[in-house]
Amino acid sequence: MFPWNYGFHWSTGNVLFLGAFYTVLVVVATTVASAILRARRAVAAQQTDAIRWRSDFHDLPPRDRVCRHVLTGEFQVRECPNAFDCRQCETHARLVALHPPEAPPESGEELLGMSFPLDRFYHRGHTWARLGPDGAVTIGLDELGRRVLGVPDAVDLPAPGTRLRVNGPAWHIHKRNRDVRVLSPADGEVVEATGGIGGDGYLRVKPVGRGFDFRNLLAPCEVKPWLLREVERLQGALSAEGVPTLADGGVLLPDLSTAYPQADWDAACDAMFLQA
Amino acid sequence: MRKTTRRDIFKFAAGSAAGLVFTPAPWRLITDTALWSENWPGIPRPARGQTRTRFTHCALCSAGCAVRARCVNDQPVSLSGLAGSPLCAFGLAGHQLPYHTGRVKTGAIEEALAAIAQRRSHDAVAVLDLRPGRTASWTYRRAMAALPRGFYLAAQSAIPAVNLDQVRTLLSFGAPVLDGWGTPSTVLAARSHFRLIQAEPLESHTAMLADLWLPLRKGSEQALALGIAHVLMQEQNAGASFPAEATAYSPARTAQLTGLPEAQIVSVARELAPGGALVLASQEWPEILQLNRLLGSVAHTIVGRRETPVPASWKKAAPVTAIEAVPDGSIGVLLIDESVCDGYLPWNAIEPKLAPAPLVVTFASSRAGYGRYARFTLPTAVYPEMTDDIPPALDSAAATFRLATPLVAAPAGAVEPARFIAQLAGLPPADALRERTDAIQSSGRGVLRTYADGKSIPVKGVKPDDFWKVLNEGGCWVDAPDPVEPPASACQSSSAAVVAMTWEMRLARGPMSPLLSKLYEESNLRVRL
Amino acid sequence: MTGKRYGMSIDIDRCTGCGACMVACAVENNVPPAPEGATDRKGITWMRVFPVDNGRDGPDRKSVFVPMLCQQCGQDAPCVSVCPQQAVQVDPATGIVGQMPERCLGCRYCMAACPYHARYFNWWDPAWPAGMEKTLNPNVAPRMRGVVEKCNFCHGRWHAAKERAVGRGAREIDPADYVPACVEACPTAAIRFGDLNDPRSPVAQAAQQSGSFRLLEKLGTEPKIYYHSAREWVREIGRAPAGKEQVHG
Amino acid sequence: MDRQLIARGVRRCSTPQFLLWILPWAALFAFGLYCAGLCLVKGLNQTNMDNRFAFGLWIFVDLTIIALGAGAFFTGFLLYILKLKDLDAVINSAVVIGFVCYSGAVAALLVDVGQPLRAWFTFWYPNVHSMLTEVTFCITCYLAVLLIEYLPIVLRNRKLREVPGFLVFEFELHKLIYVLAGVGTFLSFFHQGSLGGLFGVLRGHPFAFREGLAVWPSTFFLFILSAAAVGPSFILFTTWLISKLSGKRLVRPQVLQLLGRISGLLLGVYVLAKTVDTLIWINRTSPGAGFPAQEYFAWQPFGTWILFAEIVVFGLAPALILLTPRLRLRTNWLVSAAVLACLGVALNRFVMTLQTLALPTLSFDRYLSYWPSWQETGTFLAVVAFGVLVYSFSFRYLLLFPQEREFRQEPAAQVSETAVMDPVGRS
Repeated sequence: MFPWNYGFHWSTGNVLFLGAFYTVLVVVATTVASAILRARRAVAAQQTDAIRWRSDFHDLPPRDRVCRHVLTGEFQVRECPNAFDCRQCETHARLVALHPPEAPPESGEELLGMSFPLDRFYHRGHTWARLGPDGAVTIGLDELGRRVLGVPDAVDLPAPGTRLRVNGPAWHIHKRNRDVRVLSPADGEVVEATGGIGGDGYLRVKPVGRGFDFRNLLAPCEVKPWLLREVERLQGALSAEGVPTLADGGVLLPDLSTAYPQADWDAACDAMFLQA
Repeated sequence: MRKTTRRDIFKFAAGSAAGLVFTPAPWRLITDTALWSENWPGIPRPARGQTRTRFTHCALCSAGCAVRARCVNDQPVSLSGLAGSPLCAFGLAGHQLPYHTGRVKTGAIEEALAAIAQRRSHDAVAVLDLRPGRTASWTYRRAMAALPRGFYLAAQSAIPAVNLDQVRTLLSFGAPVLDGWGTPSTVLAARSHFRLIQAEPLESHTAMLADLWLPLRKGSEQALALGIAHVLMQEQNAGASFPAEATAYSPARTAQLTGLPEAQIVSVARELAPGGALVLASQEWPEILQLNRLLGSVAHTIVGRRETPVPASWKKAAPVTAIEAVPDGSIGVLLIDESVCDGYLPWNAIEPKLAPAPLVVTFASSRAGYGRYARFTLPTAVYPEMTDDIPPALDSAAATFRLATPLVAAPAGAVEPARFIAQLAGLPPADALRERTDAIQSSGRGVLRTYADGKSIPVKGVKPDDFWKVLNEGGCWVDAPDPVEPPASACQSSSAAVVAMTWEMRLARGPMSPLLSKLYEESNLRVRL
Repeated sequence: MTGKRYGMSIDIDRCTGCGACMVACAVENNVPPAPEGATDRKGITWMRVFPVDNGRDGPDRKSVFVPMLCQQCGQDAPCVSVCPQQAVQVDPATGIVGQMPERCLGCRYCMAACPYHARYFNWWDPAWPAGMEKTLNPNVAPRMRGVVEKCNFCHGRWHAAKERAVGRGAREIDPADYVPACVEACPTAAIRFGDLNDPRSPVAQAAQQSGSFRLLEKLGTEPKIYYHSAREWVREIGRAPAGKEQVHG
Repeated sequence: MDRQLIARGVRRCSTPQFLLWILPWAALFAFGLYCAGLCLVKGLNQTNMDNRFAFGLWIFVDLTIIALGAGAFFTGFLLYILKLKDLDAVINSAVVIGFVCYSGAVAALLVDVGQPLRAWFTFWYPNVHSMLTEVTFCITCYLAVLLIEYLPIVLRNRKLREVPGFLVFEFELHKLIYVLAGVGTFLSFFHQGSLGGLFGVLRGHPFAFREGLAVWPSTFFLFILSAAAVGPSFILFTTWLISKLSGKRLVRPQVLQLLGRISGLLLGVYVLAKTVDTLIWINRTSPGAGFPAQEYFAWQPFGTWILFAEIVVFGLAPALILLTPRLRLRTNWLVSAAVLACLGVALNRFVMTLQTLALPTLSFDRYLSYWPSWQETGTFLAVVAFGVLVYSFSFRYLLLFPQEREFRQEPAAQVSETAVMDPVGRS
């Protein structure tokens, strides 16, 4: 193995063979080492949450990863290449330029028996963000999300001053032995954690840097097609193993968390909160 | 202080494992395992030391081949023959015989003595000697003569010699001629000038090597002997000396009985006819002796041999009694010397001769032989621990005297059968071997051969002490040629001469070097019976 | 470099199958006795005598004994190139195919490679009956379990002869001084030993003799063991086997 | 109770049911470990191998499972290097199978050698001319690569990925996985080949000896080809089997058909090459060494039927089935052909190892038979049980078939769409 070992000759065979062996060793070691180094760097740069979301997103079923422009019918098939962060998406920018968002439909607030006020932007992980007059943003859970979770057993809110990032975890809700992480719709710093009591938002967030950018969130006109699809997904997740009825008379139950077996409900949470 | 969590323990373990790789410990351990595997525990390290060459004679059979022993620190580590006198496989591993796992190491010597003392006054005492013709045999005979009712039984009847130089055609009825019979050097030297015909049902080693193999039917050996006699009588008109029954064995009938072709029986008979024939067999069949007589072998290829001189005072010895001659149920005490073994008597021949509740004492190094029937098995030394002389080989026409001297010490507690029996009979304590060599020396006959320098010197000029010394250092006394032709009567029981122990018989009877397992278990050279 | 090429000639016509060579070999090379459960397929017999017949029955049956040992193939012996850790090597000075048990891993690839089945594996821990270890030859180290071993033309004897030659101040070993144990033990002198490169040596002459043959010559392994028989059918054993037998074993 | 460990979106049987499944395998594994321990402590006398049958069941098993495990390298190669994205559905399973096969083989090899403590000698004093050296180097390197490839799959476990370090490392490693796939392909190529070379170079056994290219006999290339051919077949078969055992849909049928097509294509090429090789061997190589080839098949029970079985029944037949699009569409045909192909490679390895050793080379040799001892069989069963256990745990706690989660929703969505949705939105 080494020139000083017994039986080593500087023959072609030896050199070729051991050369190949050492090359393999070096390549494998370099690969692993660079993965470790990059991982350390990523952890140091606090990219863990972003990576977790990317990893989650990668693990989502393809039908859950569709581009928002498929929902509106602009594409037949398209998978989101940016993990639901449209801020960098050129395609999105082009499409928005081509078809400027329509005015919100009048009946927008009541959809499928649920309240979806259009004074805010919705995130595909069932949160919303509403810009307040003071320039801070209120973040909350939408009605569908609330119905899926019911009344939380506990809520794990970030301390004021915590930095939130788009698609990073905003807060955690504990229910039925399960920890549901809720994705943040916006970048910012937590000012106040209201905890959803009273129904109007969980967090208040102030902008960091250049201010808020809501391009990644659904415009009011996209809410209805999105929501229709979401209910369909929810339906699929819940009745996969043969529990047929979703709702009484076609209307969503106010609290799904108590109406279904754990596995079904788990699947519903996964589908709604984009957890892989 | 922070509480130690499970996570900390994991971290510590992982860190230690990773850190350990950078210490010399694992690499040192790896190297050590290699060293350890080289000095695998339990592997003996051969002792080193002063190497010496010693000479002796192999006492495993009566061929008594000369042995050159390579000794390290007085422990023989290998044996070899001398130029022109090779050793057989048994002999080559002889120095390992003392370490046979089946060896008897202890025996109730005092109890045996007491038991014999109790019985000898009113019971007949017999000694069975498995290698007659030794000095020890003389001691037994003298001891039995000293007792009121003593018998000396020999496993073989008086042994004539075979003169292989004269043999031109050798017909063997299953005798292992090329497989342990005779002295290897003598047989192999003579092999080039005799034709070997082996009549044997199975393809033994000798049959494989014979010039002609007659695969006759099992149990038809006597029929073939008679059939050959029939042909000889018809063709030579010499039927007078042969029993009338041979006339009934026409070639056709013999062929039918033996399964051999008629023409082959005739041609074998014709091959034997011209003289220089010798017929051997694996059992004492009377037909064999008769066939030898018919062929004129007696006093030609089967010859009488002078006896090695014995002190005159020994002549008052018990005669050799055939087992058949002993009255049934008479032997109360049977002493068997199994320390060396050339032939044996089947137990069913001995049993009827024993008195009720007999006392059987055997001197042996293993329980494989008569030990099964004996009340006492007393341990003996084995070759090469023992001091014993070896009777002349059956293929030696001249008398010889050779000693097997110990190369290693006998274990404590080993009994010398001759000394034991001499004491029992109240013979005066004396070194019988020394007495005998003095007798040989004083006869002035023959020459003394020394192997170390390859010289032969006439005995006449040698002083008794030197004679004794040389014999103890591996020398050999060889008798001068007998000026008088021995009477034909000396060869009466000639067929006994040809009964030889096969390897398999030896294996069944006593310990062999553990290494011979190579031949029996680890190769298909020999099939263990 | 003297460039010797030690070889052997074995006269099958002279072999009596006495087994002395096998025993002498085992004594010389400290091969342990067969352990409990050993068979002729698991034993260690560097030298092994095979009874071989002409395949017929009755009076036409002929048999001979064929001593088999490592055939000491030429430079590229089948076992040398297969050993993964250079535990088998041909000594260029003697032509002897050497096996280093202390480097052997026990993978047995060399055994699979050897067409002569002349290699043996230590299936058991070597064990001698109590006391018998005193009779071991001090010139040869006993091997451990789990390694392969084979005939090396009594390398211990070669070493001793070399030492004696050096002691004498001689450059070369006296041919009479270096003789493997089996050669020495053979009662009929059927086995002879010597330098094949020396045209005067009896072995080199025997190799040229008519009736001389080697086993499986067509494989191109260049064995240095020459067999001899005057009989045609015996010489046939050097050829490849013919598949006429039934399964046994 | 172990629900937290099971991947989201898939369903697994209850813990007691799983334990019930594991228990017999664990018992078998424990028994096998005892057998292997006997062989290690008491020595190889515990086996029925002997000086003539120097290799036995273990080498045959090693060669076979390594050929079957070739699916790992070959799928990786197709997916990451040739970018056959469809195979993403089975790559995790392929890696686990590869890992199981290789680690099992290495473990068996370590029991098989007489002095396992000296295993590192091969690395320290390598004889580069030996095929076994090539095997040892490649097998250990590739096992390390497989371990590294297996690592991300483990780290993706629901519980483990909660640890940020694991998550990030897995993410970064996965980005570089194509490098490992490339190295793995290189190593496997030489490893499968050198396993073939192992017997192909045995000049002393003309039954196995083959001429070849440079230092590699033709078996070197045939082994690569056959391993690449049956690797996908084995993955196809195992996927189908696990699907049957677990009662779950794991991959889309198109994936299995793709695997079948790849397998069939390569098997076809292999059968052709094997036929040419056999003809050369019968007519030139073997007679050239003094061994007329027909003599090999005169020793019963291995007559010419074994050659026919190897090439036609277990080679040509599955190749044709897998290459026929109509038959490929039928699961029964597809799976049967895959099984035939796997059996074919096992037969080939059997012929190369055991038949080679059984055949006599000297005219006075006997034709030998060999039957493994219970200790040998036990050790082999330990390898099997080890594989089943590792795979079972992996299947339960790791996501081996990403498509499985989709099937959970797909059929249900189709059924319930109209029934429940309509009244809600439009009313």
